[in-house]
Order: sequence, then C-alpha cells, then structure tokens
Amino acid sequence: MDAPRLTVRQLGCERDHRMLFQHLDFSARNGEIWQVTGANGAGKTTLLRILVGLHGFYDGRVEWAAPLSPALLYLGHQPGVREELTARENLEYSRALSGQTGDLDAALAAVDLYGFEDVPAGRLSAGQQRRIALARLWLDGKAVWILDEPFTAIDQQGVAALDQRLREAAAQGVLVIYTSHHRVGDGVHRLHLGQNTEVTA
Amino acid sequence: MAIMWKTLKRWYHQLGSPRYFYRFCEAVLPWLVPVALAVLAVGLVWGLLYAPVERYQGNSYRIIYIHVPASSGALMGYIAMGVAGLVALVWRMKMAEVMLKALAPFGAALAAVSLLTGALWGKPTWGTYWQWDARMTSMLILLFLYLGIMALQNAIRDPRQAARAAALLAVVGVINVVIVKYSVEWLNTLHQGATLKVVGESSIDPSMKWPLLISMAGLWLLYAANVLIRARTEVLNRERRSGWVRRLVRDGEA
Amino acid sequence: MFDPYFDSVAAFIAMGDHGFFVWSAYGLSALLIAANMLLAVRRQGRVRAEIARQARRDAVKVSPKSVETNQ
Amino acid sequence: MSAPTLTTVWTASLHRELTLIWRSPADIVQPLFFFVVVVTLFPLALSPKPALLALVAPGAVWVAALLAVMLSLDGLFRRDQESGALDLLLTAPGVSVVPVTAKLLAHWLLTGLPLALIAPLLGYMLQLPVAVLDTLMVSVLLGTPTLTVVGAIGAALTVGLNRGGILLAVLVLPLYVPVLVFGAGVVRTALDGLPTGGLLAVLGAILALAVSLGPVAVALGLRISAGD
Repeated sequence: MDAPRLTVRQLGCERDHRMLFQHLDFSARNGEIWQVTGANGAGKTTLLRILVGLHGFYDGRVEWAAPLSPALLYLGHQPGVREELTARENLEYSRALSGQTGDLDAALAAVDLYGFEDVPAGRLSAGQQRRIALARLWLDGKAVWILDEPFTAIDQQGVAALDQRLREAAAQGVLVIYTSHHRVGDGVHRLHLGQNTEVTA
Repeated sequence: MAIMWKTLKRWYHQLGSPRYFYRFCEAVLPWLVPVALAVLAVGLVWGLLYAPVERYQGNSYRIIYIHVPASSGALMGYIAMGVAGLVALVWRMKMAEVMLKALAPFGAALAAVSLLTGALWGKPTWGTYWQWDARMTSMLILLFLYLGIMALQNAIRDPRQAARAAALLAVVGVINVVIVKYSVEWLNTLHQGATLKVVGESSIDPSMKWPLLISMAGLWLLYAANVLIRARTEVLNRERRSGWVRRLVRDGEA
Repeated sequence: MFDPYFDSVAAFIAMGDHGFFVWSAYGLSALLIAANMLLAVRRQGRVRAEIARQARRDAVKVSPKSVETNQ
Repeated sequence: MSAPTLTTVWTASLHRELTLIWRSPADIVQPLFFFVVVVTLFPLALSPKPALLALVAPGAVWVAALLAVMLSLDGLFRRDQESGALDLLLTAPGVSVVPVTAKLLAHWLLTGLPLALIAPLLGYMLQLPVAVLDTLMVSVLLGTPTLTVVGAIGAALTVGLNRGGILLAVLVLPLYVPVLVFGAGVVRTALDGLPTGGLLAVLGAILALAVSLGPVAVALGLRISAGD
C-alpha cells in the first residue's frame, strides 16, 4: 500500500462559537473516492474549503504528501461561471488558470453542451451552468479532485455520466473527494459529519 | 547577549500563548493602572501648577501637557497596529491579531483628544478653532484611519477573519500615514504662509520639558493598561471553548 | 522651581485669560479617556458574564462528546 | 500535474477581464457619466463666475474623478465572488497576483483611462486656461491607477460583506488623501505658472509604489475575505 496522499489529524473547525466538527482523523490515497455526507450546516463545504486551503481557521493538521495546487481540480459550492461569458470562454479561462490541457469542445460535448458553446452562460439553465464547470473533469492534468455537490441540479443522464467519470478517474489514480448524498459505486470511502463523526472505509 | 536573546525568545513564545498572556495581564494590571494614573497626575499637576508660563502664548500653552502626549500616543498606537498587523499577516500569530484589535479604540480616542485640545489651543493662539495646518490635518486623517479599521473589524463577523482584514488595512495605513504627512506639509508650504508655529518641542525649556515627558509617560502607560484590559477580554472571548477558560469561569475567578 | 507658579487658587483657575480653553481641553480629554477606560472594563465584564452563562447552559445539557471512529 | 506558464495566465486573464467589462457597457459608461454630472454640479452650487470656477476647478475635477473611481470599484470583485470564480482564482496553481493584476489593469483601462481622457474637457468647461489642460490630463492619468489599486485593496477586504458601499468609502477615502493633494496640487501649481515636473515625479513615485505593492495586497485581501 502506498503512502497516503492526504492526512488529516484531529481536524476541528469552529464557527460563531459552535463546533462544526472536531477530532476528525482520516487519510486518503491516490485512486480512492471519498464521499462526504452530513446534514445542512454540518460543515461539508467548510471541510472542503479547508482541504483546498481557502479556509485557514481550524485546529489540527491537514497534510498533502505532494504540493496540492498544481494537482488540484476544485469545484466549489458555486460553479465559478460568469454569466456574461459563453460556455466556451468560461471553460477556456479556467483551463488557462489551472493549467489543464485537453480539447475544450470535446469536454463541452461530454457534458452535453454541444451546440451551446457560444451561448452566454446567463441564458443557460442552472443545471447547464453547473455542467460548464463540470466540463473541467473531462480536461486532463489533475490528480486531486475536490468537488462540492457536483451532482446538484444535474439530470439523471448527467448523473450517470458523472458517476462513470469519477470511477474512471479513480481507476487512473485520481483521488476524488466530493460532497453529495449520491453514492458512486461500492468501493467508496465515506466520511459523515454530524453529532457523531464517522469514517467508513 | 545570548542570554538576553534567549529571554526575549522565551517571552515571545510565552506571550504568544493566550493562557500565559492572560496570567501576565492578571499579574501586571493591578499595579499598572494605578502607576499610570499616578505618573500622569504628577506630570499634569507639575505642568499645570508649577511650570512657568510660556512667554508668547500665556497660560493657554499649558494644554501642551495633554495635547502632545495624546498626539504622540495616537501616532505610536497606529504604528504599533501596523507592526502587529505585519506580524499577524506574516507569522499568523494569534496574539498579534488580539493586540491589533485592542490597540484601536484608545488610539482613536487619543486622536480625538489631540484634535479637541489642538482646537482649544488654536483659538487663543491662531484666533480660530480650526486651521488646515499640517499637524491638525494629519491627525484628522489618522482619526479617519482608526475609524476605518474599527468599522472594518465590526463589519466582519468571524473575529479572526476580522483581525486579519484589519491587519492588512493597518499595514497599508501605516505606509499611507507617512505619505499623508509629507503631502499635507507640502500643501501648507505652497498656498498659505507659514502657520504660526506652536512651541517647538525640541527647543523647549527644561522646566517645561520634564512635566511634559512625565505626563507623556503616564498617558502611554495608561494606553498600555487599556490595551491589556481589552486584549485580555478578547483572549477570553476567543478561547471560551478551551479548558482553562472554563475552569476559570467555574472557579468564579472570571 | 518647586513653588507653584500661581499666586492664588483663583489665578490658577483663571489661567491668565485662558481658563476656558485650558480647562475645557483638560475636561474633554479626561472625559474621553475615562469613558474609554470604562468601556474597556465593562466589555470585559460582559464577555465574562456571557461565558459564564454559556457554561451554565452546557452544564445542563449533556454535551455530545462521543466521537466514533471506525476505520 | 500541470502548472500553467505566467504568460498563459496573464493573456487569458486579461482577455477575460476585458471581455467581461466590454459586455456590460454600463460599467464603463456610468463612472464617466457620474464624473461629468458631479463636475456639472460645481458651477451650479458655487457660482458661474469664471474667475471663481478656475480657482476651484482643479479640486472639483479631482474630487469627482476620485469618487468616480471609488464607486466603480465597489463591484470589482463582487460578481466573481458570488459566482465562485474568485475561489477558482485563489486555488489555481501559481501566484494569484498575476490574474489579480490583469483584473486591475483591465478595470483601469476601461474606467480610469476614459476619465483621464475627458478630464481636459471638463476642466475647460470649468474655465481652466487651455495651457494647463494637458497638466490636468497627465495628473489624472498618473493618479487614477493608484486610486484603482488602493481602492481595490478596500474592495477585496469588503467583498463578502453586504454593506460594502459605504464601508468601502470609509476605508478607502483616507488612503486617497496623498494622491488628491498632489494631483490637484500639480494643476494649481501649473495655474500659478510654476514648474510641475517635480510634483508629477512625486505622483509617479506614488504610482510606482502602489503598482508594485498594491496587487500583492489585493491578492492577500481576497484570500482573507475567502476565509484564510
């Protein structure tokens, strides 16, 4: 077994004098899929923001075995899509910013936005806007995927495609951590935030 | 040398720990407040009652014994905030965040005192309560900068995020204060004749200088006491979940 | 040097002609500084009371401490 | 594992920011309109007497330009923050100073620069002698980038707060004092027929300081606002 890519020790986070979660311990390896669950307000989004380095106020330790930022593909709670820009322009910008490679049109086609490339995102539905952000998963070059509610507002067909994409990526050695109630396959590790924090391998 | 360095380093680490800092405040404050008040009283009584009169301005010059300490305190307080801000941003030191927050209110009050006393001194000296001379203008901007930092801190709910935001603003503000000072000095040389120069602090008679220095020391000590009181409160507020604060509360000490 | 500069209390109060300016300067300063000190102390009292209240609340309800980790 | 080159990020960012502003023309037109309207208020409020107007013109044009820049900055990061694009920028590999600088440059090109270009016209309407109009334009040209960068620090720190506008003014206006003093001062010096080279150099020095340190502070401010 290779060394863990991500090690979390005694992680705790407090907001407005209330503990969101505490004493969180787990380690994740390349090729694993981690599903984070919990009620609304349990701190799922905050946990992911801590992992990617956007939230700096926490107790405990978060250690990445290799530098995170060149490897990271982060999809936040908001999709990061500007309504004034077309689907293609949005994707082009995030590709350049994150240093990904790959064909934009193929990626857009994979999320079923073929024919909508040049439509301003503001004129697309919420689900379609989320798909623009998800199209990054069909570009190359990232080894750690951290996805906040990727299945939200996606139709059944889209869920199936995304589900398959996550498993494909994990098979190629990508570490996937996502929040959702949707469960991807059987070999998924589960992290439940709540009154009793639970880690199931 | 080596011993001194070691001692300094130990202090840095100990005072960096909230719990130790709290105990330090408990130990220091009971005598710091009375000492500060006593020193301030000695300086003011000496200055108001015993010091000789200034030849040109008459007794109104006696405002100097509160005006100059307040002005210097306000300025030093802001610079201290900038230093604390830099430490908070670069080393993410929690106590620097606490100090930054604690320094602001009394500094703002001193800036206001400086402006008020300056105006009351200006009336008999310049014939007007307000004049846009370099020092008064700089002090007014300094007050605005203090108020800006306090407004930003109040607007952000998370105390640590608020402190870090204020830290960045304080660092930018300190750089700004320097440029403001030069810019308003230049403004005055250009379009008004040299304004009536208030007593130059450097060329002051010793019989006036000593009470001034003593009241300055007193006011600065009082500032320090105020900062420690506020910092102690902030430490309690932030560490309320930790064991030592809970024990403190349970034992009825707090 | 250590004789009072003023001959009488009245002269001290009058400060030449400038009593109004000198004494209102000192009065306002004292007011601002004292108010600030008081606010600092009062805030401390408030925070302490708040923490004590919270501690009483926590003592009443059972604190959810159990954390299960089955890896 | 892939990190983009600085040039790729710079080009893509600048292109995106320019496109964004270009697609919402109100962001370009409204600051300009505000600038013109505020300057128009001065003759109405003071008096239309040419001699008096020429005296207050440098200050009036400068105060109006300063307020126009400040107001335009309130929304600088807001839509990026609400859409989540800011988190994308902050988690991207490489330094976030590069895309932030591109954003500031694009914003200045489409708001600050037009203000500088129409400043002489407004100066002329306020009865400034034609001989000092070029000085007015150069001073606004040198001053507005500083206003943009310094104001952006405030905008970055207030981006997540719902009462941004007035708070931004409280934070930023005191920081604008030196630029205002020297900017309007240059024009008044020119009015008096004195050499302005030294003062323009001071404005340039402040600009250099703001441009070299400012974007770092803006990027840091954005990180702080994100919660780091």
